Amino acid sequence: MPLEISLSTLVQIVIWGLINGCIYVLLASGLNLIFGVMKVVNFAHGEFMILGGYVSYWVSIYAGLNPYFSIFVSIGVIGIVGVLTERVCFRRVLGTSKLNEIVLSLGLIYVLQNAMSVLWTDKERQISSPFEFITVHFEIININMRLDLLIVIGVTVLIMAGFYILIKRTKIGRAIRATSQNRSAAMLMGINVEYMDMFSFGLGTALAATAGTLLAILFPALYPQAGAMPALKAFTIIVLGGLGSTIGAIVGGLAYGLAESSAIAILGGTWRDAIAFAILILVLVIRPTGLFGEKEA
Amino acid sequence: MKKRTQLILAVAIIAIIAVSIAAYYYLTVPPERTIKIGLVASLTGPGSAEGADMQRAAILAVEEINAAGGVYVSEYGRNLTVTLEIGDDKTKPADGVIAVEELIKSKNVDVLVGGLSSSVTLASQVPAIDNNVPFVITGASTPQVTRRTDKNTSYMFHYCTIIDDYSETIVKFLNHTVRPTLIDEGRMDPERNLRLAMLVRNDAYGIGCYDTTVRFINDLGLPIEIVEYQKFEPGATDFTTQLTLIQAAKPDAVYHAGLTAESSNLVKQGLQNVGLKTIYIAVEVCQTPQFYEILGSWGDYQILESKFGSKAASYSDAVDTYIANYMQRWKDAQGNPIIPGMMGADTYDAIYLICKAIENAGTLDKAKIRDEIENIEMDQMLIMMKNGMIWFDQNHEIDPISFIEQMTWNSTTSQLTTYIVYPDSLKQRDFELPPDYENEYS
Amino acid sequence: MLEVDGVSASYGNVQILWNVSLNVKEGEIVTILGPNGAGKTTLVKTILGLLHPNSGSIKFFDKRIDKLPTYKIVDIGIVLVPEGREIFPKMTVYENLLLGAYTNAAEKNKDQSLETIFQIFPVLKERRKQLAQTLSGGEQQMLAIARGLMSKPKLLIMDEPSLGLAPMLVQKIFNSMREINEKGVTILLVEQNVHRALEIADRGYLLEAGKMVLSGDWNELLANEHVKKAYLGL
Amino acid sequence: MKTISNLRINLKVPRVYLPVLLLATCLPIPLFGFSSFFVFVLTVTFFNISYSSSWNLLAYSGQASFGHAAFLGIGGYTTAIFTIRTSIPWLGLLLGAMASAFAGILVGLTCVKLREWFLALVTLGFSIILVAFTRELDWLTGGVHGLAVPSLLPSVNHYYYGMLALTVFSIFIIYLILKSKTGLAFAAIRENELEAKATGIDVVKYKLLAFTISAFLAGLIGAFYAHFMAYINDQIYGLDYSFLPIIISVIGGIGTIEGPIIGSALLRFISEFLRIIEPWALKIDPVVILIYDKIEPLVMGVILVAVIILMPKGISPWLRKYLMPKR
Repeated sequence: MPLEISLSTLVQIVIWGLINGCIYVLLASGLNLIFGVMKVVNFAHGEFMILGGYVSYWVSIYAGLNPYFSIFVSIGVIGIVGVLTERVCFRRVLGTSKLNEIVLSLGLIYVLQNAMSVLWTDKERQISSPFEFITVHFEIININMRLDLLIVIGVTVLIMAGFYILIKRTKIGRAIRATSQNRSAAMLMGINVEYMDMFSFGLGTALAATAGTLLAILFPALYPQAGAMPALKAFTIIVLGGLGSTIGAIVGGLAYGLAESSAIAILGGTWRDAIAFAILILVLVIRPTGLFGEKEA
Repeated sequence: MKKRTQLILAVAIIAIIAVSIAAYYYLTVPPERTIKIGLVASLTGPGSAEGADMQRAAILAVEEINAAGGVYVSEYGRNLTVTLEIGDDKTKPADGVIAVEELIKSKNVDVLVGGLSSSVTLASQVPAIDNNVPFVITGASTPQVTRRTDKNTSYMFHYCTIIDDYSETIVKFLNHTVRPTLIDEGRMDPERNLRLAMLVRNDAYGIGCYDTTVRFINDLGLPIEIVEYQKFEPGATDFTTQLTLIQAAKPDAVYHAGLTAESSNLVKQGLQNVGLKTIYIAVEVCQTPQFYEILGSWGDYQILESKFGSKAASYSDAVDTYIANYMQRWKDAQGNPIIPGMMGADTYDAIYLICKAIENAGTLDKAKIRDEIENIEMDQMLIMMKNGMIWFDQNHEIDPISFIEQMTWNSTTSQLTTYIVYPDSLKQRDFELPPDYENEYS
Repeated sequence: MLEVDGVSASYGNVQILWNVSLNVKEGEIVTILGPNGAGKTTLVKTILGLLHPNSGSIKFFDKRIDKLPTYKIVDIGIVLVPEGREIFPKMTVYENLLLGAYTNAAEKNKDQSLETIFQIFPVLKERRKQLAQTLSGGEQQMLAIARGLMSKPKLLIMDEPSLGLAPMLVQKIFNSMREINEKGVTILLVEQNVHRALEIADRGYLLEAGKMVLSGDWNELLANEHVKKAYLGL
Repeated sequence: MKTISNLRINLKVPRVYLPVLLLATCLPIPLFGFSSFFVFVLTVTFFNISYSSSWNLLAYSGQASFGHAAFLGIGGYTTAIFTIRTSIPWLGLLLGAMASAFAGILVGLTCVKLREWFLALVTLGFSIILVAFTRELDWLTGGVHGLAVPSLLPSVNHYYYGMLALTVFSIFIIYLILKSKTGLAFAAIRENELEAKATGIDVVKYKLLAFTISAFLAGLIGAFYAHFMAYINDQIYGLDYSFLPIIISVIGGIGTIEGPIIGSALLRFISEFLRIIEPWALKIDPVVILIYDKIEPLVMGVILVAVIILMPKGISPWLRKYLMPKR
């Protein structure tokens, strides 16, 4: 069956892969930023994503705001939630032991997931977009595409460009990179590294919030448990793409989106979740530090 | 010294809680004998929409029965009231077992009713089997619940359409109605088979739907072929890749088997994201308010197999009364009436039939109740039966009529309504192809 | 300007410094000598607030700084060029230098500082667009010193700047140190290389096993028997 | 011989009386005519204790598995498949434990060189991959239909004693290991792997050993649990089962014998307390039933976060200070 796939089908599968990839890029970039600066793996990252989706959902319903603009509200709210989480939870266990940090994020998964369930039940929701009924036709490959798909890709590109500029071109971006490359040297430069922790955590969760909003516009994927798996996959992506590498997270996210949709197409839906981990284990068996990871001193 | 006080306090609190928990289990004796019916439903997890409907229907049935004076049980020489105990299986097997254990052993129920997801029910029925508690299963569609061979299922009854029924009705409808319509409208070569694609939930229910479809097509020798078969994981929200592959196979119709949220979303995504403009056929599990709500105008012209038409124009007086009572009793947070679903209708019937059986038995002895359920004969209620009577066959299954509804979008009320288009005996309207329907002639 | 008074410090349960005192006056080059593991690096870390003392006080221009976080200490004008250089490997030379001018005061003068620094270390100007990790060891050391100078420090502390460098480069770096001092920057130099350190220093301290055992002018130290025996091999 | 002499020494120590007291309380419970649901619930608690203990042993060697459910499930599926096909009772338990131990060696081999978070991901990934295989290999595992597991024992009271025995057995084994040289090596590796290597400890060997024993115990417990629940499907590999022992052990006290007991007891307290007040809660607002089951994990999550922040070593050291006189 996969052998006789026509061009338009192939193109469509690639597009689904890229669109899912966009979500993974946003999620992985945020996770990567937090890991780079704090050397903490926040397994609860996906819950911030879903929380961000909920914020946009309620804002678009109660304030009647276009969901693409409610992303900004979501970024702000989740950014602050992220900052508070760092301040109240992560800062206190930072450096005590890796296990504590990992289990703390596990605890946050439980708290956030179930708090969302208690507040909004497990019902699956989808943010309705004003462009819901508009489709665009591409003559050359003869496919119809929902306009929202194109907008989502566009928004992701814009946000990632903004993120890239912030990291590469601004003073605070430099400070963030300095902190992630050499924490004690960064302190000696006069950088307040605790502030950088807070800022990167907030920025990382804000990126997750945009991922959550875009996801909820495309799919009815807004329910409290929906974030757990994507966050784990995002982590495998940054392991493969090189912990701390901004480009690695982008390329890895897109590549993984493609891998996942091809896995569904070729192997079947059962393998959707398994494929990420299969790749991860294979890679780690060969290179215990990750595909592009560096040996630690 | 202060810390020691803290500790003593903590230990004291823990001890008090421990003692009270133990005492609770030790001392709880029911104050007065009532008929205790235990409802097993998924109130949380992926099956919560259907579970909530079962709960509402069960409460309604119990309230009606009690309002009418309860059930006369000759052993007690008086009418007993019915109390409903609810156990949440959380749509997970292990939690289902715990819920049923609790209903049987802690709440001391006389009879069980409910059970939604097939795989959950296969697990949660085990304590009922082991403790010889009659269990009228109203949700799980796998025939295994009464036909499994590893356990004695003599206390299990299946008041529900089974997967075989879904598929039988659907393939017959495809052959009897859809294929001729396509040929009449010049949409397909009369010489070729009808091209059917299937997209099912990767669990006992979904895969069962596929297996039985294949079986019926072969057994009945129908000119239908399955051109694409895709699965999705329970709880999935993104069906685009599977739908794209289905689109590539150029089907005339898509038969999809999922729970409410999955099915409605996959139809929406097929039309909206993928642009697969075809006929989508859902099965009766989706007969819930949420299904219509999510679909909205995307549901226009789409198909639902069912045996309880909550939105269809009146086809049975009992159903009309039930819908009116239900909507009177249940309103959502905004005060709008909630529309009943199919699983609730099953459960509602089942509670009446259980009470009838208890009345016949004249006792609350579980074995006697079981015998009376096995031999029950009463008029059909909400679910229409092939011979108009409720009775169980040798497999402890019923023989219901299921039908096909087509949805239409009413843009003035912004609501979906449905009409029965198959079988002819119940037909309210003719089946129509969607205006933007696309397929290949040859 | 810097007064360290009776400082004790420890890592976890292990005490490293015992009642250490020293002072540095404006315009001086002061050196702290001592063998490996004497606690020199711990001492500078304590001054910079990377480690907080158990007891004793550290004053800078008569203000207590021993409870301040590192970034505030940097802000008031103490800069450390750390041992092992500790540059940011995946950033360009230019970005590294900009980070040196991170504090607000330094940022205002960053163009002027850059000019001065490129005068002292012309090689950095050539390589300013390269990633720092591609520089040679000596160039990295220069970058570390230059980066320290970017923040217009009042006091520049250098921890083992000559470690692992070829003698030629060491000479170059010590020359630049004098140049920096002449531009009005006070220098506290931590060194194992007693000879060279005392060549440029006004005064020196000798730290052994976490205790200050000796202090004095460069000529006094050079004349000391213990120093002669243990460090100069005479 | 060594074990016996160990025992005799320990009898002199007061701390031995607490476990004995605990055991003495647990033994007669089914005889006292408690509702059999209470017995059932306690059996589940014993399962929690023993399963968490097996995880805790692995954590004691510095390796935190995030997919421990893999071992539970392998044990369960092995015994289910074996018992269904051959109708030989009991042997499946051992086979399940051995299959799981074998899987433990395999996973351990992949994991010995990995950092904490990689290890967490690989173990988690292993259980997720198992889900896919279980669903696909339906000729063997029953696929999505799951398997009905034949009963080993006639009643819940029997299972109660079975699970209790298994729990005592696991804890005793773990106790012996922790008191032995092996336990010392585990602790050394956890504290500092490089230093441990430097002092001549064969790190790879001991890490693998920890994986094997832990997986063996988890497999054994999973096998018995499958018979107890009488049904198994791929949800046994789910995140719920993987995270359960982590939560219990961390709250109770990671790397301690009593940690899982304390954690499980706390979980049970909360759970039963909520179950008992449920009717009252529903009287106040019937809508509560839709979210009621989320309150328990929410409370556990909050406790977990609070414990990590406020007492990173768990409740156990705090209790120990008062309850267990120092030797």
